[in-house]
Order: sequence, then structure tokens, then C-alpha cells
Amino acid sequence: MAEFEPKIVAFVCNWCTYAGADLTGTSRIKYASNVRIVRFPCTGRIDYMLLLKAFDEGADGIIVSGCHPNDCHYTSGNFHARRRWIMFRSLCDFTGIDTERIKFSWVSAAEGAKWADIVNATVSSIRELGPYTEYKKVAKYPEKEVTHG
Amino acid sequence: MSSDTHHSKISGLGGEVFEHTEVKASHCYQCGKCSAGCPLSEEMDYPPSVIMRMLQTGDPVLEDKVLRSFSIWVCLTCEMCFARCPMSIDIPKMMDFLREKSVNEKKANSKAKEIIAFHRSFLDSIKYTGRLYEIGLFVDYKARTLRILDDLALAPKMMKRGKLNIIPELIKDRSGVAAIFRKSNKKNKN
Amino acid sequence: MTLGFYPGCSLKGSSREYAESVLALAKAFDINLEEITDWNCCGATAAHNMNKELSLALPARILSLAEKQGLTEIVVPCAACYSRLTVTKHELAKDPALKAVVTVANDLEYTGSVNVLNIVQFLDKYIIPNLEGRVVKPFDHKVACYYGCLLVRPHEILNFDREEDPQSLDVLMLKAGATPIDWAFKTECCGAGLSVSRTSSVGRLSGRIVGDAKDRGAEAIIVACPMCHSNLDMRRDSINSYLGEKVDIPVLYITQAIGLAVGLDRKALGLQRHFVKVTV
Amino acid sequence: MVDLIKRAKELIGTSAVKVVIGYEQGTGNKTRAVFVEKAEDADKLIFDSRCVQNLAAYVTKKEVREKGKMAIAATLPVMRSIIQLASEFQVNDKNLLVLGITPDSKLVEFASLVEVETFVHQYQIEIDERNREMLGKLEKMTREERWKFWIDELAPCFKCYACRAACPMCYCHRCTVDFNQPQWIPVPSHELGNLEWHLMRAIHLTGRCIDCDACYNACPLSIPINLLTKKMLLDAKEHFGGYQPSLKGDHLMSTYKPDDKENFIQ
Amino acid sequence: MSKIGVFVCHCGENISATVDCAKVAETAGNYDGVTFSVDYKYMCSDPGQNLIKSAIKDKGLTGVVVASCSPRMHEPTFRKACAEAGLNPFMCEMANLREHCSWVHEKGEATTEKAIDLVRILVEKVKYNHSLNEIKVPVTKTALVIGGGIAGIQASLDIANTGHKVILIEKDPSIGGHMSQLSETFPTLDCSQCILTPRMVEVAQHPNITLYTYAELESLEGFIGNFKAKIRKKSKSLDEKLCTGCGLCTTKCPVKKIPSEFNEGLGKRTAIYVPFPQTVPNKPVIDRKNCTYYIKGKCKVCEIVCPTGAIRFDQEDEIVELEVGAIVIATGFTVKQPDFFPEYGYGKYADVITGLQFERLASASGPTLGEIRRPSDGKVPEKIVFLACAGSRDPAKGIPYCSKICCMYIAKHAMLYQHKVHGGKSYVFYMDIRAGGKQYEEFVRRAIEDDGVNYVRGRVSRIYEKNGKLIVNGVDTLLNAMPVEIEADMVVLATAGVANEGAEELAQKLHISYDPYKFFAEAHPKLKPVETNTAGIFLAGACQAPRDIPESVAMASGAAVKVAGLFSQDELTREPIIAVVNRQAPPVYSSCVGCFLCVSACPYQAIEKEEIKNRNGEVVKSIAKVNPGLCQGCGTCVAFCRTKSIDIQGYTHEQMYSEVMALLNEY
Repeated sequence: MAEFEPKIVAFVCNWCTYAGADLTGTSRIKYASNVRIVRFPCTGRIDYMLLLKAFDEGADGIIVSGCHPNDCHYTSGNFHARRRWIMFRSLCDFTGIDTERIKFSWVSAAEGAKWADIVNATVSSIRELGPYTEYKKVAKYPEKEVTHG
Repeated sequence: MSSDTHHSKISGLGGEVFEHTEVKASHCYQCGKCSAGCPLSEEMDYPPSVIMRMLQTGDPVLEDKVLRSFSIWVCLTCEMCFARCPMSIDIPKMMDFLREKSVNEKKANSKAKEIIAFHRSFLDSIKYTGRLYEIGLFVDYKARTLRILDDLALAPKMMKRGKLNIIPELIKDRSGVAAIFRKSNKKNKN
Repeated sequence: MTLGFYPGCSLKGSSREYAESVLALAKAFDINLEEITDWNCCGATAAHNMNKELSLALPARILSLAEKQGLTEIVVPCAACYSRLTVTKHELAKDPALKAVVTVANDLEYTGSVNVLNIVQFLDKYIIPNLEGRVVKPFDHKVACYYGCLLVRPHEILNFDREEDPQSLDVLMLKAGATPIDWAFKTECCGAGLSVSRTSSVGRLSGRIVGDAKDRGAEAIIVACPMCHSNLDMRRDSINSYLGEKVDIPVLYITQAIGLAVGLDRKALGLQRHFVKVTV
Repeated sequence: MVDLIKRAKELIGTSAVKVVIGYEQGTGNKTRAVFVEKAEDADKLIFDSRCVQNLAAYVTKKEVREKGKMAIAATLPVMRSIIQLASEFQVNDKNLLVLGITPDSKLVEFASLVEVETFVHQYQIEIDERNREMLGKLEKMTREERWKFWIDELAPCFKCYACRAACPMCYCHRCTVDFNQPQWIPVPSHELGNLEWHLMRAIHLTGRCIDCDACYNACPLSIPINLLTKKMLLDAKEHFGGYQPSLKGDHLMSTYKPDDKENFIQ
Repeated sequence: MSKIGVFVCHCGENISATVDCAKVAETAGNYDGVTFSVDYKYMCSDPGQNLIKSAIKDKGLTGVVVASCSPRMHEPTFRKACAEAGLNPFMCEMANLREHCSWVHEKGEATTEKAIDLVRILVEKVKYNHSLNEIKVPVTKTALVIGGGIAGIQASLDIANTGHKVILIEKDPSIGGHMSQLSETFPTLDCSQCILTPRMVEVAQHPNITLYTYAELESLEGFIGNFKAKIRKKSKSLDEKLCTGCGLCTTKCPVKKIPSEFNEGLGKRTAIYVPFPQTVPNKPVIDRKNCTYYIKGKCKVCEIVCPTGAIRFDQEDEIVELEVGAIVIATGFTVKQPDFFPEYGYGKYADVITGLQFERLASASGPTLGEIRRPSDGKVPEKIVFLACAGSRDPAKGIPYCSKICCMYIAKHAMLYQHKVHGGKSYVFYMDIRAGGKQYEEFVRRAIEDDGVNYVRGRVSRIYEKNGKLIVNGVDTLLNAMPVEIEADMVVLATAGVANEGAEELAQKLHISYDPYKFFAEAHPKLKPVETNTAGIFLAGACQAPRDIPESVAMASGAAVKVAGLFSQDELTREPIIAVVNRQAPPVYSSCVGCFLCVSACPYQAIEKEEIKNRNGEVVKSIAKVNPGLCQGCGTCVAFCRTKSIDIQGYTHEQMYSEVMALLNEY
């Protein structure tokens, strides 16, 4: 069996992090190919249920990223998001969901390099942690689907 | 998730000041209002705002100068600087700390001899009698400083006006008070 | 009616006339001031210079004793003591750890329940309401009310009167029939802390104060602090030599001035103890 | 509670209200909710230490509301729920009269919800020792232990939704679990479905739950799901200085402060 | 069953160099719902677009996925192409194979795998896309400008000159604002009124501008292009049509001792008055608080002397209702008032004055006709002290920010003083000299070098009066904090610029946000400096932060362009990426339970209460309703809704959910 390749889903806002990831591209900065970006208008739109869904559908790690505080295109979407993340994250931790597998970050449209770093860091730390079998078990996911690529 | 998670610790004397008094030297933007209002700044080697600046540099040499300065002893804690500081920096509280430290590290400015002697005599008087015994204080102070002649004129006049007690007032629980001194000094020396 | 009373060291020695006038005035208005038994010195003005913990432990002991004695409100005529006691209450209230340490040092129960009154607050609360009709000899003079440092600062903690150009003493003197003047040195420091150890500074600092009062035609300086008094009164020679002239404006405690207004005996008020003859 | 009965009779007699919601003797040693619509039925009303059910759950129920103006015998938690419901525009002075029962079992009638709010605000929401200990124990566990704990605790849940029915805050006509486009939460009550359902509930109650334990009391399997909401309550306190139901409606989770503090966002 | 077309772009070699585009197209072709898939060198080229168009027509595609570059780059291009081929543009999505894949990963299977995934995600999303129509909002082409200072004047003129109607309201009896009070202006020292008054007259005479002075905003409803404003015209006790502005009433009015607001209390005015000679419009108002008639019930001198009988004692406030399409707020600022500086004796000593008061002293039209004289005794001050940062940069006094304009006007004041009082000595106590601006630094240097103003770096601790002199206790921090004592004749405080009284209430009326100091908040600190976060409402001048004249004018013109741009179209078209609350058949009407948590969450006040009534007009349910004019489509409300009753077009629950599913489930 090949080296474990974690599946990573990134939930990002359109105006900062998505654009930041575009910049990573235009600057030709290379990073791990494990991540798949899902584009949202704003971090304020990101439904915590989607994070849980990502885990049940077999994600090993999740990145959630948006505009830095005060830079939100919609002025306060990210502030609302931050509040929810604070509570959601601690609820996850309290119920034993592995919060190490959810990386929250602020990546602006100018931080192409930072985006690459975030992805690489996440991929390697998830590789350390291994597949999220714990969750997959209760989600009734057969082991074989854990690796790919 | 305390608010301090983002603050890096301040090093050096400035850091110590912050730990003990919550006074942040970095808050000072050198407007000088403290020095302008300080009734004693002209007698100081470094006026308050300059002391703040020296702490900001984090330069050990300057920090040492602060502890050896005369300023910290001339300061009367009249609180004028604090009252008017646009950044609400509690300079008097900081001065208290610096004085304490300067003594503990035996760096007290030689010109401050008398002042410190006075404070010592004062405290001793309390330590042994529980209260301030003014004659005792005078005598003890003069013994410490050999400034026999100062204020010599004053004492008899005071005596005449019944402003001095020949016999010290003693409180009953003197050991209690002495204990306070012991305990607080112990902790203080380390 | 009975209140607690903390005279402090000065009022037992160099400023006993202050104590005398406070007690005389209280008596005249049938207020019984019960002295805190076996009280100790509050440590002003030395302790805080040398040792923070000590500077809190000493006042804490006093407050504990008062609590033990079942006193809920204590009168503290000395501005320095008042400042130390109030600061201590504040510091211990906001820092339980410190409180613990200090109570250990004292091994006495401390809850911080005692209400501390400075002289002005005392007069305001208990004398002034009944003053009307009692003023037999209006203190009909131009007076410079001198507040000094410790009565009004630090405002954050004491929050008494206003920091700049305070009024409380002026108001009291107005009620005693005086004409308070507007002057510039109400809250400038007199140099008390260095009274003994650095007399030169005191001459200058107190000199500027007495000088301004004189220039604006004050006939008396009214104070509420023994340190201020001893500096402005006992140190008058150094002051005069700084001013280069003989200024003989007397310095009265607020309690003495009001005492005179309500017709108390000058001796009972201890006026004879002053260095500068009280001519008013 | 004679004065409660007396007052209920007056209110219905004068038809100031159409129904009084209170407690009556149930089967066994249990008490249950009663809806008094005729003055003579008011004698059924009782109040004692057994009356812990949160009656506020009924004031949003269609069947009850349709009767007309309601009066409710409200203990402290019930009053808290009512204020929260009012801040969410579910009840108001027009359709609800509060007959408060103070912690020392005295009857106080409130002229308006504003008065109820003032009364409620005298008391902080406190989590009892037993549960604090329990929470402490859980926090001391390793993450894996906590995971196991919850999976095991939640495993028996068969989604009877008694918790939802008992909770005054679960008044939504269409709960997220009933939402099927998409099917957010798996219908079968397997481990994952249960976990997600209870996580979702906890999140929806964050900033709204007033810790009445109705959900826990209602659970036929006594699953300690109230620990989840309690945890949220404590976190809200730690991070945002806590919350209290208030008519101002500045809801914890739909507002924010620019300087909200966290230490995990990179 | 959807018929989706997938178009994989090589982008020359940009994508094909590391991604096997053919394989991507081929794999995508096998997904159910995909009826056509192809790869091509340049999808964005005309042939490329034609490929898409013809596929739409020939294959009757119901959805399109273009797998090429970032949607932020070409989404408009391809959506337009789809529209031209008769497919709703919002049925087209883009997979970002270039920026997010080919450019950031090495050539190899994993990269192609990822490309395939990215396409699949979008294919699954498109299955749930709905045809959306751009939102059209009508535009009322009249602008409301609030505040008649230089910013408001500039904005009004600029908008009016583009041919659109403007209504300018000013709370005072005259327009002109603070600028009309100034003497000379830095850095050119040209006379303020000389450059301002022509503009004021222009406003009064402009055919497109309606001017309401002595008027304030009462309330505002509606949204961009469609505001309804209520204006309160305070009674002037005067029939403006009859009044000729002859001024007889003001000369005859017996109440002459009222401190003049225009002269900052240094001059006096009458009860019926015009603030200053060049007042626009040149019509007086009666100050009812001070008018003998209103106090005692008799006098009426003005009525008697008025040659045209224009006085109307019984006149009442009038409420005017206006329909406007855009609003420019230019309400300006104010300065901290007395008792704010007890240590400086401000309010206690007559000769301690504010910068604005000094402007009046220095102004040729001022109470001293431009001579610098002390308010106390009219003596010409031989020594004058200027204090910078009097309140500014002073957190202890609640103002941490820099008021920005003071450094410059102090230099100007000191300069004017030196020009007017020969042999006079002037001192400036400052902390930093902030002279960023064209010709600004040079100006300050001139004050120091040519006019001999003494700049002392340090803050003043206190000021007290002695023998008719003001004793200033300062310090020179550049000389080891040496105490500096100056016996001055006059002291000028550069008092902090602060938000107006009532700025908060105005902001609430307008549904715009404000900062902790009550200055109005711009929509974006860098890129939207004149917009507010309420569409159609713009900011100009010092109501947003302390601003000098050039900045205020620039902002005003900026705001005017925004308004003109808005008015250049009859209808606003906006992307339909907005939130909607679901509606269902009675008796449910909607799954929304009306808890209105979304209302407090919405950054744009775009969500309102909708009351659903039955036939007999009884309210049967209140639910949330999104105002499409205001909603900007952030979706913050969506994530809040417990009943999932509110959803956002283009990023619906189904769309996002299916993306995640598609992403993780192997096919």
C-alpha cells in the first residue's frame, strides 16, 4: 500500500483566501496536491455541518480560511465566523472529535506564499496523524477507501 | 484563550516593572507631560519621562543607571504625573518598585543616603514601637546620617509647643507588627 | 452616634492640635470618635518606598483591627494615612493573591468591609448638615484652601473631588463664612516626604505654595493634612528664606477653622501649638 | 399553592386569559403539565419540588396558542426560557401572562415581560456541583477517551426526539434533522447519525439554552446530552463573558466583537 | 436529467504541461449527467467560446462547466458566452485547473487526479444550479446631500453639474460650515472666505440644487436608488419668499448680547440674525430661545420694521418628504469644548482659547476685524503659546487618535500671529510635527525658519493665571526634559477634532455603522473610502475622520462620481447572488419561524420582518424577508438559520453539499 495520502478539503472565502490561492498559482509556488478547494462567498457562509459532512464522507483533514479580521469583503462575515468557530471547535474537542484535523487560518489575497505553507503544514501534520479512521468507523467507511492517489 | 496569547514577554528591567506593577514602559510616547508637571524634576538627574525612555531602550547599561539614579529617590509620589499622563501610566507605582529594587540590589544612589536613612529610621521606629516615635526618629536618623546640626533649632520649639513625646507610644501587640516586618522582608529579599 | 477613629502617628505627636481640633469639633456635635485599639502606624510615607508588601500589610492590620472592633466607618484625618488605607483596600480588593499574602503576614481576619472617611468626607457627612445656625463667629477671612497630593490623588482609586482645581474644602470654608480665593497651588506638592531628609527642596516647594497664597491676598491657608501643615507651618523659616521675605500667613486645619466659626475655645483647638502665630 | 389557584380562577373567570398552564398531579409520584381552561379545573393546580418540567415548551405549541391568551406558572428556569422566547419574537405581553414562582416558592404576578426580565436578571445561571464535576472529569480525559465516552453514551439513542419535544427552544416547525434537501443528518439512529444530531442540537442551543435540563429529564435513556449545552454555556462565559436571556435580543451567536479572542487561527 | 457540457482548457501549455487534459475530459465525459465533454487549447479565445456556444445549441446543454483558469479571471467571459447561446449565464461554473492545480503541482498522476476531482465537484454543483435573473432596481435620480460645509457644497455642485437633481440640507441658517469660519488656509494662506463664498453662491443659484437651510434629516427608509427621506425644516419664523434680506430687522433687534456661534462666542449677535455677512441664503432666522417675544410675549420690533412683512411668529416646523436615489453624508466634525482641560484652565481663563476661536480673531470678518487681541481685555498678546494635541493622542481623555489637521493649522496660526504682531513671541508645544501633504512640510519649516516661531518638543502639564499672565508649565524633551515655564498673554489649544453631537443617532437613522469615536465608517478602509456598508449612501469630509480641506473636497468629488455613476443608469442590475427566504403553500407559508436571529447577523440591515396576513387581513405569521436591494450575498444569515429556511442563490445548501459529496466519494 502506497504512502498514506490524506484527503484534505479546504473551505475558503471567495475574496481573500480563494484569491490568495490564485496568487500562489500565478507566483508558481508549488504545494502538496492533496487539497481540494470549495469556494464560498464568505467565511460567514460556511456551515459547520459541512465540516462534519466532510469528515463523514472520508476527509482526513479540513482547512477553513478567510479574510483577516477587518478585511472582510462584507465587513463582518469573518467576525461572525470566528465566533462560531471558537464555539464549534471547543464542542468538537469536548466530544472527542480531533480538532488537530481542522486548521483555521486567515489568508489574504496577497498571501500566496502563506497559502502554500498552510496547505503543506496541514498535509504533513495530517500525514503524521494518519487516516481519520476513528470517525470513518462510526461513519461506516471501509478502510480501503482511506487512501488514494 | 487569554488575551495575552499574542503578547510576547517583555525582557529586562522594563519586563520586571511590568510584572510587579503592570506599568508598561512601551506605553510612554515621550510627550514629557510628567516631567513638565513634576515639582521635583529639576532636582532629578533624569526626569520621569527620561526614566521611561531609558527603560524603553532595554539597554542594561541604562537600566543600571536607572536603579542608581537619584531621581527615583527625589520622587515624592505626589502622583501629579499619573494624574495628568495621557497614557495613564502609573509612574509613582513604578518608582516605588524601582526604589525597592535599587535598595535590594544595593544600587541606591549615594546622594539618597539621607532619604533612605530617613525611611529606614521611620520604619524601624514602627518596627519596634508599632508607631512613629518622632524624637526617636530624629535621633536615629541623625545617628545614621551624622547630620546632627540640621533642624536642631526645630526640636526645642516643637517640645515647647508639646509637639513631641518624650516617651514613645508603644502598642501592645508589638510582636505582631514586628512579625509583619519579618514576613514581608523575607519575601522581599529574594 | 459613634464612629471609628484612626489618628495616626502625627496626630499623636507633631500635629496633636489636629487631633485636638477634630475631637473638639466632634464633641461639639455629639459625635463619639472611638479610637481603634492598639492601632499601628500605617507606614506612610516610608513603607511604599522600601517594600510594597509591607506598605499594604501595615494598613491592612489597622483595617482588620477596626473590623474586629466592629467598626463599619472610620474617620482618618491624616491625608497620608487616608491615602494608604484607601489604596490598600483597593489593591487587596482587586488582587486576592496579594490579599492572601498580606493576611498571612498579619494573621488577622481581613474582609475590607470598613468604610474609610477622610476629614472632608467626615465633615460633609456629619458636621455640615447640622452646621446651620451653629456658626456664631463666621470665619470672615480670605482663605487659600490647600489640598496637597494625597487627598485627591490618585483619582482612579480615591475618586474624591476632582483632580484639577478641587472644590470640597472651598465649599466647607464658604459655609464657615470664609471667602475662598481662586489660586494656583491647591494640589501642588509641598514636599512632605522629604521634609526631614531634604529640607532644601521643601523650602522651594512649600515656598511656591505660600508665595502664591500671599500674592493673592490670602489671610489664612486651610489644610487637611498634618504633613502639609508641618511643612507650611514648622518649616516657615526655610520658606521665608526661599521667598526672601517674612510671610506670616497662619496655616489652619479645616477643623480648627470650622471650630473657630462655631465658637470653640482657641486652646481646645490647639492654635497655640502653631509656629506661625494664628492671628485670625 | 392556594394563591395560584385563586389567581387562576380570577384570570379565567374574568377571561383575562383563556388558559393557565401549570402543573397537576400525574400518575405515580410524577407531576405533569395541565392546561386549565375552566375556573373549576383550577383546583387541579399544584406546585412543589417535583415540578421541574419546563412548561415554557408549551407556549410555542400551536394547539395551546390557539386557545387565546395564555398564563403560565413559571419557575425561574421557565421565566428565563420565556424571556429568550420573547427575544426571538415567539411570545409577547399580548399573548402571555407570567405567574412567577420565586425560588422560595412565592407567587409573583408580572405586569409585563420587562418585569420578568428584571426579575430573572437578579439570578445568574449556575451549573450545579454534580455536573461541574462531570464536566471536569470529561475535560481531564484524553481526547480519545472523550470520543469513546460520547460514542458509547449516544449509541443507545434511538432518535425519539423527546429531548427536542421537551426543550422550549426547540420550537422550530422544521428542524434541521427533518431537512432532506440535502439530508444533513442521516435518518437512521446509528452512531454517526446520533452524534451529528446531538452536536447540531448543542450548536443550535448555544447562546440560547438556559440550562433547565428538560432535555436530560425527558430522555428515556437518561443520556447526559445536557452536558453538551452546559459545556457551551461555560465556554460562552469564558470567551464572551457569558450571556443571559434578554429582551434586547443581542444574541450571543448572531453578534460579535471585533476583539473576540482565540488562539487557534493561523 | 441534466445535460452538462464540460470544456477543458489547455490554456496553451499552462494547464496541459502538468495536467493530462484529454484524460480529464474523457473521465468527465463518463459522469452521469454529462452529455458532452471536450478539451481545447484556448477556451477563452473566440473559437473556444464558439465551441461552447455551438455545443449549447446543438446538444441542448442545461449546464456548463469550463475547466480552465480562475473564475475570478474569466467567469464573466464564459457566462456571457453561455447567455449569447441562450443558456442562463448562472448555469455556467468554472473549475480552476490553472491557479489551483497545474501551476502549483508537478506533472503527474496526482495532479491530473486533482484536476478530475475539481471538475467533478463543479459538475455535481451545476446539477443543482438554477437559472437566475439579474436583479433590476429602479433608480430615482435625485441625490440628498446632508451638510452644507465645503464637502457638502463640493459634492452638491459636482453632482448637479452632471445634470442630476440635488437636495442639500444644512442644520444651520447658512451653508459654509467650518471653512467659512477660517481666516487663511494652509499651505497657501489664501483667504478662506474668498475661495469659499463664490461656491456658496453657486450652490444657491444652481438650477439643479434645492437648498434647505435650518433643516435636518428626520427619518430615512428604503434602499439604494429608492430612499424615502423625511426632512424637518425648522421654523425660521420668516416667510422666505417675502424676505429681501435687507437686514433692517437684525439691526433693530433689541436683544444684542447673544454669543455668536459663528464667532465661537467671541462676538455677539441679535435674536433675529444671520450668522455672518455672506450668509447663503441671505435670510435671517429668529432664535426662539433668546427672542423677547417668544420669552415674554411682547416686542415684535422686527415685525414692525420689516418693510415686506415677512416675519411669521406663528410659523411651525415643516416636514418635507423626499424620494432620493443616493445620499451623501457630509456632516463634518466639531471640536472638544470647555472643561475638557481643567489643567489648562480652558473655560476658566478667558485668554485660553481654541484654534477655531483663534481663526475668528485672525479673520478680517471676525470680532476684532483680524487683529489678534485677547478676549479678556482686548490687549494685543506679546507672548502667545500654541498647544498641539490638546485632547488628541490622549487615551486618558478618551481620544487615542491623531486629529491630523492641527499640526498644520497651528503652524498657520503661529505664522499669522508673527505676521500681524511684529516683535511678538510665539511658542508651539508639540510631540511630533505631522506635515504629510503637498507643500505642508515646507510650510511648517517656513513658520520655524522665516517667521521665527519657537517650536518646543514637549507637552504642557498645566496653565494657571497670575497677575494677568498665563503661566505655562511645559518641558523640552529634547533637552533632557528640562522644565520650560512661559509667562504668556494668550494660549491657543489645538483641541481635538471629534464627531458631532448626535452623530450616533444620525448613523442609526441612516443604518450605517460608525467607529468607536462615532465617526462614520467607510465600507472598506482602503478600497471603498467614500462608500458606506449601506449601498447608495456615501461619505464626504470630516464626518468620516478628521480631514483637511483638500481631502474633504477630494472625498466629496469621489462621492459625487459614485452618485453620478449610480444615476447613469435607469435601472440597477445586480448579480442575483443574494439570500432568499423560502416560501411554501399555506398554512405553512414558510419554514421560517421568525426568530429573526438573522436580522442581527446581517451586516447590511438587509433582512426585515414580513407579516403574512390572511384574507381578513389578520397577521397569521411573521417571517424574515431579504431586501434584494440591500443584500450583498455574504450568506452569513444562511449559516445561522436553524430551520435552513434562508438560502443563498449560487451557493445553496444543495450546491455546497453536493460539492463536498462529489469531492470525497470515489466514482
